Amino acid sequence: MSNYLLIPFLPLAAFLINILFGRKYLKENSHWVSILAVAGSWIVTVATLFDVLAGRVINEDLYSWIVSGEFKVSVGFLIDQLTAVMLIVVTTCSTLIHIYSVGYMHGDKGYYRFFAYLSLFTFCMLMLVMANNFLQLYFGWEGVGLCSYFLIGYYFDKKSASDAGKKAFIVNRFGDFGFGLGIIMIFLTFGTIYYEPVFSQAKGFASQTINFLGYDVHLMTLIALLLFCGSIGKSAQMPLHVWLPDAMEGPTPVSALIHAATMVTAGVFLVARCSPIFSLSETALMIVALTGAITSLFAATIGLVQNDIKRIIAYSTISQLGYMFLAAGVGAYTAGMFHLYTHAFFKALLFLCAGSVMHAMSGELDLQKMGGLKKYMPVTYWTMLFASLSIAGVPGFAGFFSKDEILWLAYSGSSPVGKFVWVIGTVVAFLTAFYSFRLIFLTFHGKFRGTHEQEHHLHESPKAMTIPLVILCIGAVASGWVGIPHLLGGGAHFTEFLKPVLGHPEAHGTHAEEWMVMAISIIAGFSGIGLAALFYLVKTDIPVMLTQKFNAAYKILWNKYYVDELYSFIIVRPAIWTAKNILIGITDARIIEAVVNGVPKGIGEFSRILRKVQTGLLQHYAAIMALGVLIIVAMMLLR
Amino acid sequence: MEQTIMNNLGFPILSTLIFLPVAGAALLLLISRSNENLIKWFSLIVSIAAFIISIPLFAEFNKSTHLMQFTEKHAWIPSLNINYHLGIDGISVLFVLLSTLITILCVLISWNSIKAKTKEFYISILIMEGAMIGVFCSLDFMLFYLFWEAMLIPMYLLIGVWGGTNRIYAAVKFFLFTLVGSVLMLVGIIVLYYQAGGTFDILELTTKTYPYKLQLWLFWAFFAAFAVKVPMFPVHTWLPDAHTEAPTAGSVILAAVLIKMGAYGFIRFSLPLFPDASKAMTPAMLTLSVIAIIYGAVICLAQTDLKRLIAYSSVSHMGFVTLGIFALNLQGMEGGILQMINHGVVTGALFLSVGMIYDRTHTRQIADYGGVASVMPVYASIFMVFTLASIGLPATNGFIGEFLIILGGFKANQWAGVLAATGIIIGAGYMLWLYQRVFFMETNQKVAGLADINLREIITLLPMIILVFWIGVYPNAFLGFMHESVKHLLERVNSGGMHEAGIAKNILEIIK
Amino acid sequence: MLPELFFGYFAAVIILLSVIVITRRNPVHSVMWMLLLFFHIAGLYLFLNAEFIAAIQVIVYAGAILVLFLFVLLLLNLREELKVKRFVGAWPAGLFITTAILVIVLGAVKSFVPGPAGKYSIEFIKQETHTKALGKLLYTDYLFPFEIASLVLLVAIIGAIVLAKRKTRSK
Amino acid sequence: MVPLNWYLMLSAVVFMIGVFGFLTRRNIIIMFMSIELMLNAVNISLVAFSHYLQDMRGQILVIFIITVAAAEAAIGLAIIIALFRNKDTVHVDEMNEMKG
Repeated sequence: MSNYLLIPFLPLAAFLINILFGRKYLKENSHWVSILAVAGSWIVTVATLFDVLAGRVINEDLYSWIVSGEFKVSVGFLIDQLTAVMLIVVTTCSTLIHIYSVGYMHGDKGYYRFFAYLSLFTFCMLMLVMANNFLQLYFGWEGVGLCSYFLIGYYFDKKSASDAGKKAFIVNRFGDFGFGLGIIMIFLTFGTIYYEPVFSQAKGFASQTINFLGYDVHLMTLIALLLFCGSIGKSAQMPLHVWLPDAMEGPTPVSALIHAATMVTAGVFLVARCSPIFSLSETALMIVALTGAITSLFAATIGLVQNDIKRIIAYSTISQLGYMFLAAGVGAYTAGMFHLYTHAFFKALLFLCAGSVMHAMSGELDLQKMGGLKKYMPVTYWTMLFASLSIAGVPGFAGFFSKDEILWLAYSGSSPVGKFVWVIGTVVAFLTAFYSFRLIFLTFHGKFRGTHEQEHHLHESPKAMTIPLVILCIGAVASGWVGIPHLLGGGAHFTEFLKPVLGHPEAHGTHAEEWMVMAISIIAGFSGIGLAALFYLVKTDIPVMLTQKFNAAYKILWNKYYVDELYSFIIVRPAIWTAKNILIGITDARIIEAVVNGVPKGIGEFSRILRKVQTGLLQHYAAIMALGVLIIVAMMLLR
Repeated sequence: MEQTIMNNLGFPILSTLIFLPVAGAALLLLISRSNENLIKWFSLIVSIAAFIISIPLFAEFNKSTHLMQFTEKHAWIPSLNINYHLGIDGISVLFVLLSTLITILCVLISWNSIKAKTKEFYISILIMEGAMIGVFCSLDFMLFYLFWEAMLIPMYLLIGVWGGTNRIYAAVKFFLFTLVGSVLMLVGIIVLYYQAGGTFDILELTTKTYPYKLQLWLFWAFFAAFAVKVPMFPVHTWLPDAHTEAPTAGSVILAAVLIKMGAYGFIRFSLPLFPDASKAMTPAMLTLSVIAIIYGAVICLAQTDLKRLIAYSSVSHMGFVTLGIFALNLQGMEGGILQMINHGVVTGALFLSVGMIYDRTHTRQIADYGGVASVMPVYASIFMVFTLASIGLPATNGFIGEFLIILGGFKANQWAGVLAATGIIIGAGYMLWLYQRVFFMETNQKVAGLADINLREIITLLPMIILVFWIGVYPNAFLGFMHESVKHLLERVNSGGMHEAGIAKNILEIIK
Repeated sequence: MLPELFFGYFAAVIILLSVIVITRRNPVHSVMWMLLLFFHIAGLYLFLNAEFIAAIQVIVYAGAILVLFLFVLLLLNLREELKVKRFVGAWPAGLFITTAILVIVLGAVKSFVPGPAGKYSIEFIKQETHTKALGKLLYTDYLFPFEIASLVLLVAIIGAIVLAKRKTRSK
Repeated sequence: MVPLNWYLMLSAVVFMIGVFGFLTRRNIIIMFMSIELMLNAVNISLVAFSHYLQDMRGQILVIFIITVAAAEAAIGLAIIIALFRNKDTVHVDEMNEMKG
């Protein structure tokens, strides 16, 4: 039963083959290697899933990675229910997006490179979710970050793309800084960084406090929050969300795979994986919940006014990720994972549809230049519509079940901020429905607003692209059906499946309340859709009027709350300024170099005086020598 | 007197390693200077032969002991009790291997770029190799000092003769900085000689105890020599100049081996000779290390010169090394030693890579580049590997070293660990920015049409790529050498004081 | 009385000739006077029972070295030499220093006490002959320095040739 | 019997005359001769010592001194020729290449 090793290593092999031989030999055929590898992974994953369903959990070490005294860590794999869910999500999305890319990236000069990176990403992501210790998790964590960097900056000759890639990497580094320290704290606390012993011992430290940098803090809170730093970075939560919208510079399949379905959800996965630690700290959970809630609201509001089709979806992703953290923060890890799982399908689908639209529009991203595409690209339209219905939480679609479960558990759970985040969550559900349908209406309905040339060029995308759309669409509609709550007569299988790993919070509410929460969220969703229809289908002058009336608010939203500018002002520019003016200009040049050059200069001055003695005349030297002899002889004799 | 494990390979391997290159240099003298190809091939063969001879060190090394191995001992100046005493342990063995490897690469990288005084150049490189290996193998202080100073001369010539425009200034600065430091060390060595009753034997000296006051004085005397070499924060300014002006091979040797000697000196001499002083000075050393890490990293953000940027990044990375060493715990120390190897590999490789493109464009200004990835895809990929290793991405060697160092540093002092970790963030910043400015964006006119790197250049870089991943994926192959020696060293340092044996079962015990 | 007179003659002539040698305007004259001086020194050696030394004094110094000096003088232009100043401006200072040292040394010589005598008494040398005694010693105990001396001469020959050779410009 | 001190005094006087000549003459060849004079002064005292102490070592030393003097004369004169060729002068006060 070690064929699970194929899951990560098939994509790795594909990466190596493509990067070594792709440029010269494979060229236009590179995708075969990658697709076969990822599909192979998917097949093994499905087989593994059945094993896990049958109750077989794998936890083995492959080989010893680092040994230094007490610090021992291996490359090892843990496949339990949580991992199985992630594996399914990752390999399914990855396979479909690989296939989609064949159509989307057709004719690109870096074709082999693109598939190599995608495979490498898949490998890293799989290593991340399959790790059985924190350091290997960290390996996968950084690895996916690297692939994200490569793929965002895929069009590296564009400055904005390479800027965005760099930004993503560095912003993530800020999060990883905390994550790394968290791992160190775990090691110093437990003496090991394997999940199993750490989680089983965690309870024993529940009430410990330690001195951290001079402050006495609750140990588990500290560890949980340090780990959460990593999640904030990777899952683009406030205040480290700035990289994700820029990451849309990458090719659209990348946005779908990395920046929607898989990598960005790693943060949620981390919190879920470490739930035994998080559960021991009410403070940490509260911070997770509030961060998630605030981020989701914040991103949703920005999403309302943007015009770039991909950026809207990106803000929607941030917002939905906030939702997942919100769930984790109120203790509903299973609900968070459920949302992660359904979100992967509908959000990937949204991105791929956007990619399809871009493909038709020759790379145009501005919503204001689209419109009426429905008749040109029906497959894209219908699939995107279903994805939007799903994200808006329309009953029956996948998004509805996961969102509803989150809201219900937030409302009914024991978290002190539960009710508050429930309110925010409901508002966000409304906003989400609004901006999602704003996008649909502006893109597919009404009249075409682009140039004549663009209109002439409009067409449905090739089969390689539409087939994955359809498959994902099925997922976006039906993936939620595995988690239909008991209230609606379902079996909540998803929750049951994950219960052994994540547990499940007690809901303290009546059926009536549950109905009420569900009704409110449905109303929020429908009113969002309705309002969008009103604004963008019926009375199209309202948005313009509102923009003028609330110009200040609009400006703030349009400029994304000026967070980028703020960071540039307080971090980037001061750092470079300090380097230039203080470190090079003053410390190095004026202080250290002054001493360094000053000493020889002083010696030089002294010798300039002294060298006057050297006349260069032979007889002067001889005379001085004779004088010396005279003095010595005289001293010896007259002593 | 400590016992050692005699060399049982049938031939004096360490002496061979030291004197083979020197003999090669002597034979080079006989080759006509017009026959450049013969000179190059001969140097290449000599350096490869030295590397092959050094392989038994890797294969036959006994990892289960901290004792000196492959030792040779002959009386040299009996009247002063100076011996020709060589040997290596788990701390030095990797550096010997690194030195022999780096020399091959230096010969290869200089193949076409050194056009004037070819013969003298290769003679310098080979003599350099012998002296470097000598430093790592010496077990007698006088012998050590001899090699230590002998190393200076070829390096001085490499910078001063084959360097860039401002080479004389850089060479003199390099020479004076290091000389001032090592002269103080010489005084320290002589004081030790008298204090210990007339012996220069390092193994013997490290088993004795010295009065605390004396330890403090000697610690600072040795510090002067080693800190300059490392280079630690306030005495680092020679490094950017030397690196910038040196020819590629010079930069590579400087980065890969020469500046390791400082850190090696701390481990081999300062810690075991002056354990109490070292422990007392730990806060100062950690502070200087952290300053070096952050200072070196931040200053990189403002560099406009490729080589200068990498030079300053060396300051930052070597800050990690000294941090690891003075964390005085197993993880920190092993991380520190591994990071020395890593830095040698990565920074060496970066200088090799920069040298390759410099040969094509003859400019070091970052602003003159841009879009190189479109023109030289293979080169860009390889450079990316080293960039990633430099910023410590997992699965590359940089990660293993930095992680262990931060772990050890954090254990020793939380602030040190946390601040050092910020260095990694800034490190990602300047390296990726550098990469972006050189390789990404629109192709600069000055680099348009450059030929991608050729087979010789790929072969030059290949060992480094292999090492980057080998250490990154299976570091135990290298960490395994160190365990016993480091453990023994830490026992020596911590004997009497805090004991290392129960390494942090629980952080609470340590902190409270 | 006779030995003292004999010594007195040689000493007086040697000092006088020395002064003459260093004061001549024409170097050729100096060399000539020096020749005479060397003969007198050789005479003094004979007086000290050192025939072999006396012989090489005449052969090497007078015969070889001074001839070399003459050769060199012939290569140089000496016309002007006769018209310019002989001494540097500060010659009184030189005179002062040398006289002062001389006075002190002469004062010190009085208190000189010779050490114990060795085995090479006059009788011994008479029996052995001077040259043989010297040669035995030179080729046994002092063989190594002797060989080094030969090396020094070799180096001197090469050095002299290299230094005096006119630089031929290649091409 | 002539006392040893007389020889020593003679030697000292000749030596000092040599020193005087070396210090004050401008012509480098005369300076060279002054050096020969000094060497001879030393030789006188060495031979005298050898005689009075009945020890051959003094004379051995004289032989070496003569050897070195010959070598020195050869090299020195060669230098003079080279110098004259380059500087066209034999006057030392006209050469101050080593002026600091």
